[in-house]
Amino acid sequence: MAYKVKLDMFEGPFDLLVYLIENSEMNIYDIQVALITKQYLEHIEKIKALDVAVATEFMVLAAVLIEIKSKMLLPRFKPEGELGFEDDPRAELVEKILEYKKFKQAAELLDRQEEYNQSIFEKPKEDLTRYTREPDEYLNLDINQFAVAFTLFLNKKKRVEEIKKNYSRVERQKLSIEDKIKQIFKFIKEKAHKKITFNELLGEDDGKYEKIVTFMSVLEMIRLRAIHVNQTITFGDITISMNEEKRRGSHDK
Amino acid sequence: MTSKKTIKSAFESMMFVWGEPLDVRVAAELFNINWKDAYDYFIELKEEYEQEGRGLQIRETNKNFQFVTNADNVEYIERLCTPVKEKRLTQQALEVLAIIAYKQPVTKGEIESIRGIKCDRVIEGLTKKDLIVEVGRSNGIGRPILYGTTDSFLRHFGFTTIKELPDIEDIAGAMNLDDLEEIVETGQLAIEF
Amino acid sequence: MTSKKTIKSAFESMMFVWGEPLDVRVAAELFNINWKDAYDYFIELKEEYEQEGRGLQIRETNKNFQFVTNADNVEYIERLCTPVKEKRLTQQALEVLAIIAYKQPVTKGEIESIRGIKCDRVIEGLTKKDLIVEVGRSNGIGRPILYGTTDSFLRHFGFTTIKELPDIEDIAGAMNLDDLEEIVETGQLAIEF
Repeated sequence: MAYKVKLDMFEGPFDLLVYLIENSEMNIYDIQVALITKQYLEHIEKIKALDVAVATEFMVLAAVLIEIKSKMLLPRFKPEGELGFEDDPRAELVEKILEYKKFKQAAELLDRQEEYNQSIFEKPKEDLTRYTREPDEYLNLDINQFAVAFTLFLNKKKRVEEIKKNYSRVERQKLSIEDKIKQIFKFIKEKAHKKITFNELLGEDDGKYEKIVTFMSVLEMIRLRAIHVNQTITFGDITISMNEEKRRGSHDK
Repeated sequence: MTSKKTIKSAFESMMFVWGEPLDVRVAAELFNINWKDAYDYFIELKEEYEQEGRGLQIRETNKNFQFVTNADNVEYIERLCTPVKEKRLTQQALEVLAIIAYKQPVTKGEIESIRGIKCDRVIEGLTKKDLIVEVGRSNGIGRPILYGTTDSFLRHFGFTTIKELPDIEDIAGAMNLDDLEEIVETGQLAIEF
Repeated sequence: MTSKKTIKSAFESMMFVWGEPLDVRVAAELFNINWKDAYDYFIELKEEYEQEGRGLQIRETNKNFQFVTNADNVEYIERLCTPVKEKRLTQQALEVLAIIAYKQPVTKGEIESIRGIKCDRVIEGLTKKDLIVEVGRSNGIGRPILYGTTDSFLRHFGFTTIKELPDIEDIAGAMNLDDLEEIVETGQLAIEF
């Protein structure tokens, strides 16, 4: 359990290293690598006993320490009159420790700030349903959408107009008064010259245009005295019969 | 002995976190003071908020005190709490809007003859949305209503004046034809023929 | 045009009912005023509550404002009730958060190289708490995720903006003083840091 406490204390390899350096009151710029490496490895042994996986994470730094320790044993070249330890094997490590310490201190600052903030309280949102009204409609419009719509419309209109042009030409060819008169004569002949009604002349699918053409044809036939028409009631059906005199006359010719 | 200023400040904090009406006696007990003194402090606070016309007010209910919002501000709170719903115009509405925008002032009859389809509903909808408005009456038979676009229409498109509407030729030019066909094919814009 | 006094009063009411930090831009829009003017009004309100030493204070988090209690009154509030306190962050989490806060945008690799230890779990936890967020991807090999802090982070620690974080060199400087003195004494101070 004591180990567990120790393990929890260190957040990572640098944390442990910083602890060891500070604990032995060493100058960070003059780390006694041999001593620190020994202590560091001892701690890893303890950690390993608890959690091998975690210990592995500490091993990388252990290897670095051992390497530095061995380099320290070699004589170092240091030019006359020059200070500093640019070629000090510890230089890179020191830099990393300082960088880590910086953030460790920033973490402490956040810790204090968090603690202070815990004495400040917010209040929950009020029940807003009593203030809520029907949603406001917010119109999403942009000029591109507008342009697309209008262009589509113009194209569509052009196409519709082309179709209409063709359609009306077909219609005119199909339904001339002359043709209709021929049709009516043929129909009366088929009915053996008996009286027929106007309604019989109309097909079920006839549109307004066909009806008008039929009516116009009948009027034309009256004008030519080819037929007699009779309507007994207003808006009633119209009966149509051939003008026999005219027919005979034409036959006589 | 805690100062009056401290106690009053504490009362404010306490009312705030408590939410429900706070009993003067409970508050007084916490500071070991007479409840009548505590009551006076609450009344002083209440008057301060009142006199300053703050958006927060203190309401007393039978010796219980509670922060509430100033009744004058209900309208603003409602505005804050009212959700906004995004709405898009239908293809039909966009067409009618485009015709009005480009041909204004224009009668319903003219719009219908361009589109070949009735558009009373659409015009009604656009009017409600404050995008178009009646701008007068034509001199034609029956003196039909003339429609035009509104300032709100300009704002929606970020225009300053109606002159900023893109040139019709420009629209056609700026539109990538492939894009258009794609839109039509994927049916992103429904069109009726 | 609504008067400044009316708007400020409305802002107080709105903050109160809203509870959560209220976005200046949202508030400004409701009155159709410039957001910078709205911001000034909020700051004026904040200062009024501060100067009067009220039990209520206004806290800003990145241009969002919210009523909170005065920290000085925590003791009295706790006497009245036991407010639910958020769980404190672990040392690990604070370290990772500190690195992200100061070095953002930063990759997990960079964080791990500073701490010398993996931190996937911690990053996951901080993301879940909405204290950090993915802010993009680095151009480096594998295009690793970049992390940054959120507005929740600011609110949690009581910072107004990320710029309010104390300068890290200052913190480090103040805390390294002992080391420094020693170096000066031993005459080893020959490197710049």
